[in-house]
Amino acid sequence: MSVETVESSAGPTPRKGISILFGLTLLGLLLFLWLLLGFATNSFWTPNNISNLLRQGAMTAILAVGQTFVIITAGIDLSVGAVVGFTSVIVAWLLAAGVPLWLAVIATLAIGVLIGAFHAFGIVRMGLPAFIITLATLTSLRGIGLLITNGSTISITNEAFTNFSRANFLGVPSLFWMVIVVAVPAYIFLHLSRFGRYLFAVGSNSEAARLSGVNVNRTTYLAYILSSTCAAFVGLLLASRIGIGNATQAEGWELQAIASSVIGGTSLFGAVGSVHGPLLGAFILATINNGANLLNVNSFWQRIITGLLIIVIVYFDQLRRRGER
Amino acid sequence: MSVETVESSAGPTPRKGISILFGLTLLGLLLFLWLLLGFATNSFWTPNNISNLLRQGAMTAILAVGQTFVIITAGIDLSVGAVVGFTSVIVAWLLAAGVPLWLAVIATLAIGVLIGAFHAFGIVRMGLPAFIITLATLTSLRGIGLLITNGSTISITNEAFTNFSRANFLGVPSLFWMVIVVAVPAYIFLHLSRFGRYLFAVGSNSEAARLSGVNVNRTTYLAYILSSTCAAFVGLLLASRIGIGNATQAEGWELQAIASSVIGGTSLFGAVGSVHGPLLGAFILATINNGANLLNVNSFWQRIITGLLIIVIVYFDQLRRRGER
Amino acid sequence: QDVTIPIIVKDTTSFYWQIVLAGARAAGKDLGVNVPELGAQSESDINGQISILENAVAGSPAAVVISPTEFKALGKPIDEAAKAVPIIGIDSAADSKAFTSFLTTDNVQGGRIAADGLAAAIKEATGKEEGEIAIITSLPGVGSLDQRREGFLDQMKTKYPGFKVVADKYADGQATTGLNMMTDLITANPNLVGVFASNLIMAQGVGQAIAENNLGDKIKVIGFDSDEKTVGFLKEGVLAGLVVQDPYRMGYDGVKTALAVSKGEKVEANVDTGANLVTKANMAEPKIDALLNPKVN
Amino acid sequence: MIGLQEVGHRHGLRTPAGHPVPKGEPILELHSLRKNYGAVEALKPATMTFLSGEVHAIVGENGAGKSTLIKLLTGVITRTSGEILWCGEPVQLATPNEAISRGINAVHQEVVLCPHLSVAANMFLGDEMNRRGLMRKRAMTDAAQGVLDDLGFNLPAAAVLGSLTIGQQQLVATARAAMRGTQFLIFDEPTAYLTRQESEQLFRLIRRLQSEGVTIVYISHRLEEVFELADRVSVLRDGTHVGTRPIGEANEAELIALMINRTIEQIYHKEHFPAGETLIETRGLTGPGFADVSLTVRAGEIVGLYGLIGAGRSEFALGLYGRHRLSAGEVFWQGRKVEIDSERKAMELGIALAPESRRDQGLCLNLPIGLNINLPVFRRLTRGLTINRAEEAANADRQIRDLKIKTPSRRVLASAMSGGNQQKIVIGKWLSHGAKLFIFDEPTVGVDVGTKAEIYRLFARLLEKGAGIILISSYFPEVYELSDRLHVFRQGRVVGSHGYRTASHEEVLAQAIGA
Ligand SMILES: Nc1ncnc2c1ncn2[C@@H]1O[C@H](COP(=O)(O)OP(=O)(O)OP(=O)(O)O)[C@@H](O)[C@H]1O
Ligand SMILES: Nc1ncnc2c1ncn2[C@@H]1O[C@H](COP(=O)(O)OP(=O)(O)OP(=O)(O)O)[C@@H](O)[C@H]1O
Ligand SMILES: [Mg+2]
Ligand SMILES: [Mg+2]
Repeated sequence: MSVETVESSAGPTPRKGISILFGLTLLGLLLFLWLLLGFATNSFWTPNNISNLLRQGAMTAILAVGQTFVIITAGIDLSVGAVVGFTSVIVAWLLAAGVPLWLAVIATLAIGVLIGAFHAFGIVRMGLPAFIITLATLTSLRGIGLLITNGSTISITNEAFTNFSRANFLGVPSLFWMVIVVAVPAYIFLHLSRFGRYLFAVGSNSEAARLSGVNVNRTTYLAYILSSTCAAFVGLLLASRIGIGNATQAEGWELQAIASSVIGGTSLFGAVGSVHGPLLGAFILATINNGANLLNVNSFWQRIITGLLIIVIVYFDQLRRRGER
Repeated sequence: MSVETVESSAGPTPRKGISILFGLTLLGLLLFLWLLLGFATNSFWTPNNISNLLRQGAMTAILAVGQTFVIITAGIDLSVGAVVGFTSVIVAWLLAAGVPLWLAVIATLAIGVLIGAFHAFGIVRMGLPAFIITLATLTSLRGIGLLITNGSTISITNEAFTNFSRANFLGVPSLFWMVIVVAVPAYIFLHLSRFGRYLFAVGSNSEAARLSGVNVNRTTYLAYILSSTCAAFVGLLLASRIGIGNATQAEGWELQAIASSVIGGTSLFGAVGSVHGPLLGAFILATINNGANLLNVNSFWQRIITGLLIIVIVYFDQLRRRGER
Repeated sequence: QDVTIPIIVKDTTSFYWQIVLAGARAAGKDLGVNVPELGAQSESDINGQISILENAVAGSPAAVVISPTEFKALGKPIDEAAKAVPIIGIDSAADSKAFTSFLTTDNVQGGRIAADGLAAAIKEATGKEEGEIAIITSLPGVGSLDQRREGFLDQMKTKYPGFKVVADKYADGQATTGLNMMTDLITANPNLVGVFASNLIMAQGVGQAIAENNLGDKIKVIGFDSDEKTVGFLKEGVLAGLVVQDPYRMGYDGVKTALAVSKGEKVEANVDTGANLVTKANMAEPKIDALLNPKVN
Repeated sequence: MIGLQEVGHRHGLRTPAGHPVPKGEPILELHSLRKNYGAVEALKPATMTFLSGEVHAIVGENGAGKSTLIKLLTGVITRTSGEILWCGEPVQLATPNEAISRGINAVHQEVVLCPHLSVAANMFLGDEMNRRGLMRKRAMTDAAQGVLDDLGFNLPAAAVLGSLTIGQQQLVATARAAMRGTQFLIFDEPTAYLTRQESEQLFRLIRRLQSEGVTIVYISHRLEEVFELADRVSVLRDGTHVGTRPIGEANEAELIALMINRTIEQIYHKEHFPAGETLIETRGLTGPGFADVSLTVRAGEIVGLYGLIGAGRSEFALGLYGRHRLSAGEVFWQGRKVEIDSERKAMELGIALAPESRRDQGLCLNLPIGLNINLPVFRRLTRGLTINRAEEAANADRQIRDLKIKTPSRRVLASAMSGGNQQKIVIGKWLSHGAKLFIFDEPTVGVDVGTKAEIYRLFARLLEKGAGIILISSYFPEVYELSDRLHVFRQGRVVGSHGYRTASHEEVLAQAIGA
């Protein structure tokens, strides 16, 4: 009901003058930012920087896609940052123990699956709020990761693994390819398969979904497992990128992921969301940071500007949606 | 509708054997923890330690009460931690500039009011999700605070101010008195005045509230202003306790506050909550930390245990509520 | 083990402080003292450290070893605590006269050493003491990091006027953020010749960016503190140098001193445990090697 | 054009024609079925038999246990004890899936669909058409549209469900149940939000399904519908089955007596009062969903608004009440021109609105009944800083008593109430507020005969005290019998105005449809 409320609290209608801006989709806003930065700096449109940008947004983008599945069911997954840090430790540990790379990767992803299943178990069987169970694993996982590394880091010596994140394929950074590897199946899953539809149904009215014969519990499991597995996957990428396993990494990334998702139009009340939205959201955030760095904006101003831009972007996006209806 | 869903996913019924535990209210659980710690350590029940405990839970408790107002309206305030850090800077800055203490305190609280009003403005007028607008101020406020201090800290030389947090009154730490100073009016407001009822009504069904003549916008303003003002108040207490103004303080306290509130039985879907719940929640968290320190639990284990205990406590509380119905 | 001497560090989740704790643990074992290892979970969590100190004192230990996370903020709490037990300070100072003894590294001095190291490395590569340099600080609002930055910038300004600081950045404590900042710095400042990454995590992230772009020859990076990864970078020439303190000794001697104090023995009031610049050239020296490979377990 | 049959068969949803048991034989038997909610006995041991191919009506007071019975049969809730026989076999019916797989489907009293999904998505939810793992969205939309058209429901299959009115949503739920077809189809007050016109369509659908061999259970508070449709009728009272009659042997008075255990002489209680001062007058009022509405309400009279779904009556009421911004026109309150720009303003003038959707607009479902009732009057109940708790309790209890809301306490959550009792809470809320002009939008939806009569008497009491009433209803007999003046809406405009019983049924209906 809250969703309808927000919609119906109509607010002021856009004035004519700046209506072009309102018409911009998120993609438009992103391109607009890029154009702007192209004018403001010489280095923005260099192939090197575009590569950097694509790399910088990649991990948040993948997390945001996973998070979106959960948010669509009207849930939340606060643990993703901790899962990233934790799985970076796991893979580093396995590699250090001499486990072959392929097995280490599979085992790490399997841990992601288990964590997600545990979240869903807490929600479905124990009746805990999603916020609480994922906050609890956030706390505990960081603790376990720190125990494993004894508060330190585990270096990764496997060259094949650490080179991966640096590699390019067809001129595009491999990290960005990983976004595509995640996004395409995610798109098919969410928008084209019936399981995706069930996520929306559960988020919209789980009782109605249940009465229609949708297995609400299974859908919940699916959503949380997908989110944690995406996080575990990002853990692998992070480990590859920074070459260490460290349990305190990726702190606060859960908020980044949620913010990307919400900027991309996902509603925290559930049943509204897409796969491309969070991707755009993540790259908008990455662009803001990249641009601020290129412009050598004082890092304190950078924070201020990021906050303001989030407001502006979401506001324009809201206006556009409202206009469309 | 989400609330009904949560309720109807009945889950397993408690078995007889451990049913005494299930009967415990949160207060019971807290006392139970205290008893346990009394047995496990010699130092827990010393006056000194109890003072410490009361001091340590105080700030989270006040934040949690403020946060609860917002959550009851089905909103969320992610900015509280940042507001604490920011206002600690403001008061330090004002004091350093020679502003008299009483004026600095009032001005700082006024800033809290303004921040809350800005949040409500974003939600009510601009139609932004609460998550986004408060996340944006979180980011920006830290930036502004860092700008003011130039990334460093401002020392507070006013002895009266810094001694306050260490003082006792009637043998009870002044910080804990501040909890009472906040909690009593908060209780009257939320549970005995009509505005409290309006908060619940807005959180339950804002359209129904509106049609019943409740000024939904004003109620939203009220909730967010109260939350930010509580946070500004905590900012004052923190500045007094640590004797400096520093914008990066209180990081992650928003999650602590929300967790306390949820542990205390507040529903993130709105319309369910109390003043005593979050207080108990905050002191349960403080007890866990205090106890772990006294027992000399490794700080990594401490995290793991905190996570598990949150699950256990909320689970028992859920079972009890379910049993009552 | 009746004697209890808790040690309180700034951040238990960092390798540096784990080495301090390892030293303290070893001292505990050698001297037969019970050493609870305490600390906040972030260097910026001042309130958390105050609470931990309060709790530690409530347990009536023989003495407390603490590394105050913020100079001013820990002053009063330490005064308060010193009424009940002797307090030994390690690593950093606090605004209190109640310390019985101090074993510290001068972080400002550490920053100066980093500046000297950076200037030397750049001179070796380019032959000149000039060019564009940058500093990346892991987190704002952390006392020791502020002091390193201050020492570094001051030394650069007074001793090496040829260098121009083109970027003075603060990250959020994440290696990835340091990495991203560094790649963007490289893009935005093609003439960059040197960077000071003032703690372990930033050295890891910045080093990674240098390694990814194979710029070890062109951009000289000085890090602070060491672990396996950064030592590896040093060997590969990705990092030009590391400023290394002696955390193990701080921990060990801290507990040792505290025990002595609790027995009423007289101890030295101030001990400087020192900071050393480690480069590829001197890293094999036994003294340095011991610093780089502390016996953590 | 794809129709109901085709979609059903092709999709494998509808079981092929033919009865699992011969027509007229028991298909579903309940033995001592019982359901307790904590201490509340919603259904006491009930023993009933449904015969294959019949239309079986169930009637009873609010809270008699009708919806509970339906929920038990469709796996929404599980029984406390008792036995259910399906085609002679004992069955659990513990989950919705089990019920669906046996061909048991229901249109629930409260629309239970997903507001964010499209109409087509809702109709196929849980049974999507797939090809190689992917959904056939187009095919589903076309099929859903085909079904809707076949049933004569003028609804777009691609529209988002939440953008439809509740009545339209109810039709979607009906179409969905019919399409999934079945052995056994249950309608829980399906006409509550439908106009007479739509109801006719529904009846045709029911007869059609019956002729195809589907067994139908039909729950309604409108007895004339029961007599029109049913083969047999069962009565529930206080959770107990008190009798079943073949329709030929039943009469209205007897059914009412069975239901409420007393007799009422006359349901439509119409007293005429001399019209007093003009309370409100609108001139050319225009806003979202309505245009150029001019009407007058005087003290002591009921002004009825009739129209089809989406005719704009509710929108007009909301516009008048300050919920929506008006784009043109004037409002005069007691002869004075006023701007009603907020709900609060409307309330202060003395206008009360009991909105049409109790779930979306009327109630805070997860809050106690007492709070809901008192919500408009907390200002009045405040003494100094705090609420006078004694008065708060007294006011809630008074409404609960006066309206005979069936609850153990004012502290029970509104969501635990039966549909009719929820409606009474909405009304109680505005009675305690008191006002000069009451706008009742569909006030008797889901309300049993006994209470209906009471509500009508209550109207009379309000009128007697000098109030005026705007009565919006899609239940034709009600507006027709009670209105001193009757305005017919079509497409947001007033297309006809009549005095008390001055026009014939046919005339009014023709205006509403636009024939
Ligand atoms: N979830 C619940 N918790 C507690 N009591 C409930 C719950 N659901 C229904 N009841 C109670 O069970 C009784 C029967 O309710 P039910 O909904 O079956 O009535 P009904 O005959 O459908 O009435 P109506 O005509 O008003 O819809 C009522 O007293 C109701 O308050
Ligand atoms: N928020 C809105 N925005 C745009 N159109 C709307 C909105 N709400 C309703 N409508 C449309 O306005 C028209 C009038 O709807 P309204 O609910 O007033 O009809 P009604 O006569 O009360 O019918 P019902 O019997 O369904 O209550 C409908 O076509 C509806 O779809
Ligand atoms: Mg019912
Ligand atoms: Mg209507």
